[in-house]
Amino acid sequence: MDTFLQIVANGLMLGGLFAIVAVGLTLIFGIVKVINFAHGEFLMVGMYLSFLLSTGLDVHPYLTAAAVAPALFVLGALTQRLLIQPLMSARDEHVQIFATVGLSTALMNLALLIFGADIANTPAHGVRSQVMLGEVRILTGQLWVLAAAVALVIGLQLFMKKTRTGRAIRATAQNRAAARLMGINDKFIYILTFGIGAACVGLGSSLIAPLYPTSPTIGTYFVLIAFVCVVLGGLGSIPGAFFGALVIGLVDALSGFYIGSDLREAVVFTIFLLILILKPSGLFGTRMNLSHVSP
Amino acid sequence: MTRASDTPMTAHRLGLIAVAVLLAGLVAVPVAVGDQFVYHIFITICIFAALSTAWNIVGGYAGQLSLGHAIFYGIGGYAGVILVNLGISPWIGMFAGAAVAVVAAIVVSWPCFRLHGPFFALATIAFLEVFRVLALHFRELTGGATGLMIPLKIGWEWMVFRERLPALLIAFGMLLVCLAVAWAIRSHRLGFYLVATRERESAAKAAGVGTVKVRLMAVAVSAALSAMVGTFHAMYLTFIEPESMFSLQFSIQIAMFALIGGIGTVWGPLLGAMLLVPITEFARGALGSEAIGLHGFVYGVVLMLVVLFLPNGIMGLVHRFTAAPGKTVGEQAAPVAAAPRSAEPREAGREVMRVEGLQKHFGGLHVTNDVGFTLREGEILGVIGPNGAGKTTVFNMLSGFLKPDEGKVSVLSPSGEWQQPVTPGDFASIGVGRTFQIVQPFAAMTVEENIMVGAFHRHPHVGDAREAARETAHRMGLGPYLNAEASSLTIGGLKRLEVARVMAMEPRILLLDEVMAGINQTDVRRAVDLMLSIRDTGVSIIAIEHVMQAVMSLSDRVIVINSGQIIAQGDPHDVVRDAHVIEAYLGKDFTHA
Amino acid sequence: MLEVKNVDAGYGSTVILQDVSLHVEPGEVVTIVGANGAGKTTLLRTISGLVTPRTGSITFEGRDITRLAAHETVDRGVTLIPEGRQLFPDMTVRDNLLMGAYSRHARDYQDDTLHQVLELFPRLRERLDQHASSLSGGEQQMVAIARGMMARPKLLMFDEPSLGLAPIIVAQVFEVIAQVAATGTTVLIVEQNVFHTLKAADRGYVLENGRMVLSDDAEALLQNDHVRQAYLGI
Amino acid sequence: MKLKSLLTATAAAALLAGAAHADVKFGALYPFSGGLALLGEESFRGVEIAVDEINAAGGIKGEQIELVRGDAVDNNQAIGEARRLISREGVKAILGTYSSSRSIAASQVAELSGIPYFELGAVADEVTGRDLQYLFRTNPTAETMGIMTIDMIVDEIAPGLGVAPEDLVIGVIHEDSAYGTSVAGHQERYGAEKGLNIATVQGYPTSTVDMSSLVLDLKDRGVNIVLQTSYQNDSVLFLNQSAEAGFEPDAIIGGGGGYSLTATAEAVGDKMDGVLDVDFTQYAVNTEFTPGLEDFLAAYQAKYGEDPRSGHSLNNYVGAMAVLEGIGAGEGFEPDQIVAAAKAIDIPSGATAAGYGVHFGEHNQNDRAMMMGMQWQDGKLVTVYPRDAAVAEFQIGD
Repeated sequence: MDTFLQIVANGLMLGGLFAIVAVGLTLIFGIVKVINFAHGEFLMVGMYLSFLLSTGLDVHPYLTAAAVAPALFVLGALTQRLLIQPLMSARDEHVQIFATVGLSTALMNLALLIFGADIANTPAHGVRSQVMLGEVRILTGQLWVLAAAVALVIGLQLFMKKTRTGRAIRATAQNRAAARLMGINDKFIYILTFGIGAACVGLGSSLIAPLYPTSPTIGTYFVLIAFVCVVLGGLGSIPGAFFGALVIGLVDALSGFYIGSDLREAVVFTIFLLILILKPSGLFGTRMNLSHVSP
Repeated sequence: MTRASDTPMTAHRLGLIAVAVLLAGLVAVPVAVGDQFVYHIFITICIFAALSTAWNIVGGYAGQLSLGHAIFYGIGGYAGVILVNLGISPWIGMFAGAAVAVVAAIVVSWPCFRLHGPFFALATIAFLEVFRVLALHFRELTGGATGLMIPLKIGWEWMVFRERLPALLIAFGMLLVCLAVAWAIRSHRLGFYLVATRERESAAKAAGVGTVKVRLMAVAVSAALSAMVGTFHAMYLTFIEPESMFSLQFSIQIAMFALIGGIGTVWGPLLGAMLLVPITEFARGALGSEAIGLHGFVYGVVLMLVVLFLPNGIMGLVHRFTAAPGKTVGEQAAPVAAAPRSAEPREAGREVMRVEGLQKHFGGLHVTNDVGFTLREGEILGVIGPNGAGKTTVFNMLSGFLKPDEGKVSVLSPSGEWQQPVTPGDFASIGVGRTFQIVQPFAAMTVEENIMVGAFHRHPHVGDAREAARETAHRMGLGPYLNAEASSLTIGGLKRLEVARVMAMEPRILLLDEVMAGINQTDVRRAVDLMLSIRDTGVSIIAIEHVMQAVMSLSDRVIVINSGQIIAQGDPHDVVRDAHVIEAYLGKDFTHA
Repeated sequence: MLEVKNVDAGYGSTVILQDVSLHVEPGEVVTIVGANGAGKTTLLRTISGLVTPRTGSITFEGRDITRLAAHETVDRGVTLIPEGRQLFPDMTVRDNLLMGAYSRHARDYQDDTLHQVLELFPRLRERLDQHASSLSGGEQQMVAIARGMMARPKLLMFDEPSLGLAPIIVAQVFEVIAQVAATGTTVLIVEQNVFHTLKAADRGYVLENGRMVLSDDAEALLQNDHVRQAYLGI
Repeated sequence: MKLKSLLTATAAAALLAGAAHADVKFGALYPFSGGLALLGEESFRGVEIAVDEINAAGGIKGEQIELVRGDAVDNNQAIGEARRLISREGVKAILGTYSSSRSIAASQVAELSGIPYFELGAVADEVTGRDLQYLFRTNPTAETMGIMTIDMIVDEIAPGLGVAPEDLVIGVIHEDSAYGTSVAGHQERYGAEKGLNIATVQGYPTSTVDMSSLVLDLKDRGVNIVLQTSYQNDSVLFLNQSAEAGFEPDAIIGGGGGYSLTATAEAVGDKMDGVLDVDFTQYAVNTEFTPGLEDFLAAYQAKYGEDPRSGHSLNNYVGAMAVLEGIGAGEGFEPDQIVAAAKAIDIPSGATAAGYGVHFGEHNQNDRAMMMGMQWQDGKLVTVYPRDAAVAEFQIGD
């Protein structure tokens, strides 16, 4: 029983980790309607920035979020402005996918060029210490990630519901043409959304950096899992992505223990496929933004 | 006219000569240079071009962006190697691999057809990951991570050679096969159906295309070809492992060659591979040893630039330079005047369609309430009613696009039995053709090709279908625009194209949804004549119309629908005098006007 | 106030409007009638900046707005209430209305305008916290009009406001339009329901096949033989 | 026709340009780009130092050696580069390859072309298991590694803990590529032969971001000896997550990869202390057993201005030295002469900088190749096994 509880706890913590990556992705995927294959590389870039800042200035990696999140915002906004936007009107939506694949390849290899294939270690500054909940052990760093993910989800929800800009983002996602008629500059909204999505993962990367060694390929694993969480939670739904991530974290941890660690990926992707095929609006799906799925 | 058709012909012939020269070069250059490394590069070009061409059948023609095509390549590779180790020649193994790949392709694709664009791409990636993990897990069969090797048995029988020429010839042969299949599909009915399905699935269904069936055929063919190339490549590599056989990177690369060459074109993937493989090889040689990652960085940047500045690929560029100067399609000629209406009063024909008690709800909305009527042979039935009254919903139920909650639609088959078709395909094959209120041209096809999609319904051969399409086009006044892209027509032209496509199906019952809307008065009169002449050939017509003038002069009978219910039906002149109709349709104040 | 001169416009290589000109004076109610597909909607989309004309010019209050993007046109005081309502389905009625006041010049008066608009549409007050998608067709059209008014437009354009509505609701919609006009807002309506809209308008244009074929006082158009035959079926 | 002759001319020019200076050419086929580039490059440095040393001493058979690099970034590329080296560059033999799958693919090409191929670093059994005529391997294999791990448990760890070897509960975990899978396979097989209790064998993807379930599984099974064959990221994850789950096995034995790298030790801090490792010979070793090691280190320092990043360079250096000197002692540079010369190589154990001797036995595998057992002590990886190469005592138990 203790082991089971520990696995559940591990799964939830892992879910928090996935969530903080997936939340930004669901914004970009759900609102700009672009599959951002470079999202994992955004995480990687953020982690390297955190690493450089926290070792260079000798500060706690969490503090670097103050610089990393804005930096990633700029990266995301530039991606939308220079790479995605020129392709928005392209007849073939495939080209956007290839554009982000190109960006992903370029960023990953740029990191390889600058940092080499070796891992970079962001000093842990105490986030690897443990908290005991009864018999269950949890890392403080992981708790912070989960807490940050919850805060991020709540914060984004409030932003989307209560602010003028947030409403404009939702309006643009729900009906782009009508949004333009309201005086909303849709191009600006897309740039902003892409930026916010990237900034979310920037925040995440500062929290993840002290927990995991950084390498140029760290993003590749996260990005596919994050897509799973996003689809599971219902495209574009921020709380959906969060709960989707928790579910996937649990599935990952449980299948790793009960089925075998070599098959856990297969389990996760099989669940993903079942959701895609049987309920493409996601487990927690809203009705919005399913323009890519025909009835 | 002659010049306009001359130029593309010459360009076409020049293009074919260019392709032939390029293909010959694939064999001639390595033979002339005689260098093993050059052989290797050209074999690699052939393999990638073949895989990319096969991918293009699904990714290009059918428009389903598969990023998991390595599944089929990997299956072919594994089948070949496993069988070779059992002493079976890869020449047999490749067909075994192809068979397994076809099964896998159908299993993978069937559930994914509801998914489009990015979702389909994600699903194929997920399938690929599952395959890779399973290949790692089932070691007894696949050798797990350590992979499988083939014994170095030399000879044609084993596809392993000491000299390079035979391997090149096999790779080249496979490329030719892939190109031939791709070309054959594109220029036959299946290709038209695939492109039509990609462009407008609903219009394709209405034209009697079994959209799921044609897509499955495309996937199956593509998978079989990929698997066969995979078998050969495994023999060429002599060693396979899950990491390289079921690789996402590899899948993306295959798709990318097609993208850069020109997605959906026959020759694009070949051009993409011929350009990119050598560049990649030399770039790797030049940059790879300079600094770790430099080569990959440049590769990624180049990919982004190509996508940004060459979104239609090399073929797009080629077309821009070879295409005949763009014709702007201005005013289209009106349909040729139909034969004068026969003065003889026609006898009311037998019933051909019975509609009984149709009910349809959308959520809480009762959009169709107990709609029932009959249609006779050679009759024109006008359907009027305010916007949003539910006319189009009724049409959708009469053509299989919506399933009624209650009630039934029966159609008299040509052999004289009453049948109840269910799917759009059923309706099409029993002879019910329909147009769409919002025109649904296959934008990437020419006018002629658009009409051919309909004509294939009766004429499976390209030549016959083309003949029938031309004839229909001339009848509809679209003759001069046969080679124009459908997207260049005006609204009026598109409306006519919509009708022409249905007419080419030679339906017995024609459902026309506001075909008069947006065409000018003279044309309305001609269109009325045209419809009457169609009717006089024994075709029954149900027409939703707003142009009252047309409705009055056209219809033998009129049905008025309001709020999902039939509120009046009968002789057109009686119906417009009906008080309910005036109130509902024209507005209460109308009477005082 | 609004001056459209010799405009050609379309989508991709498709030409829809050819050499279209019209003008609207302050305080007028002007209508453009024509069959489905004649190019009426494209004309409104062109004026509002969703479609950029190929040739010709559009000026509003003497300033050129030909190439302005849609959101800039809204800032100048031109608002379009699109065909088929185009509400934001998963947002509440309140949020839909607030989106209407997104443009810079309307933002600061948001609360006042909301108050005024709710005076005009008392039914919406009860519905403020419901999702727009849960309303009936007529109520949705009211929300769409109210949302348009939230932008404090000088020129309010309606695209097929009666589309898909029961006759009794249609009558209500036209009453509302009359009220809007009474507040001094200039109105441009595009309609298929020729009779109703000509009744409500001061002047009218007839658009056929992408070209303006007639222009006259609304009364005169109602009596015009061509109009009566083509659009009223008499 | 024009195009063809132009291409022919270009190719011929390239051929000439390449052939201009060198006296005798050897190919060096390693992954220089892509994910394996770090240790591919490190391996290549060993060969470079060996060639420098031989050239400085007058070359072989009076001729200077020129190394031609080939980039084996993936399997298809490995084949292409092998072909280029053979046909375009006219190399007499190929040295390589670090990665087993690249080695397997490329050596098939060499075999079919009849060019000798010397593997200096790839560990998979299949490299020599195919019985190729022209392929030789100087380095120890996955099997050596597996056997050595088990021997170390039986000879040193069990006695050190004061328990019988069969009472230990052993968990074998490995990354799921060819490297981890084959080492783990040998550990399982040989462990069973020795009567050890192997509780579980589990693979996981290298790129994984979470190993907590695996750790819990090991803990649940009461495992007290963990054998992990891994790269860097997963070594760090396992060590961290074990400590955090309160899983404290009596011994962790790493299989090369991440466990031999200083960066790993830095990443996990003092959790690394006492961790064992079986790998190629590293640098903290009894130099009486590895003559020439100091010279190699000095040469490395001089050429690259840093310390070697792993033992790969050393092992490639030793292999290249043995092979090139062996060829120098032979009849000439024709393939069959090189093969004959290679078969004649006979260097006893304890006579090279890596400690092991060179003698090609069955399947042309160096039957004197061996690995070393090492332990992280005070932040340094020191050799502890076998005893005659050791520079420090085993620290086991309390």
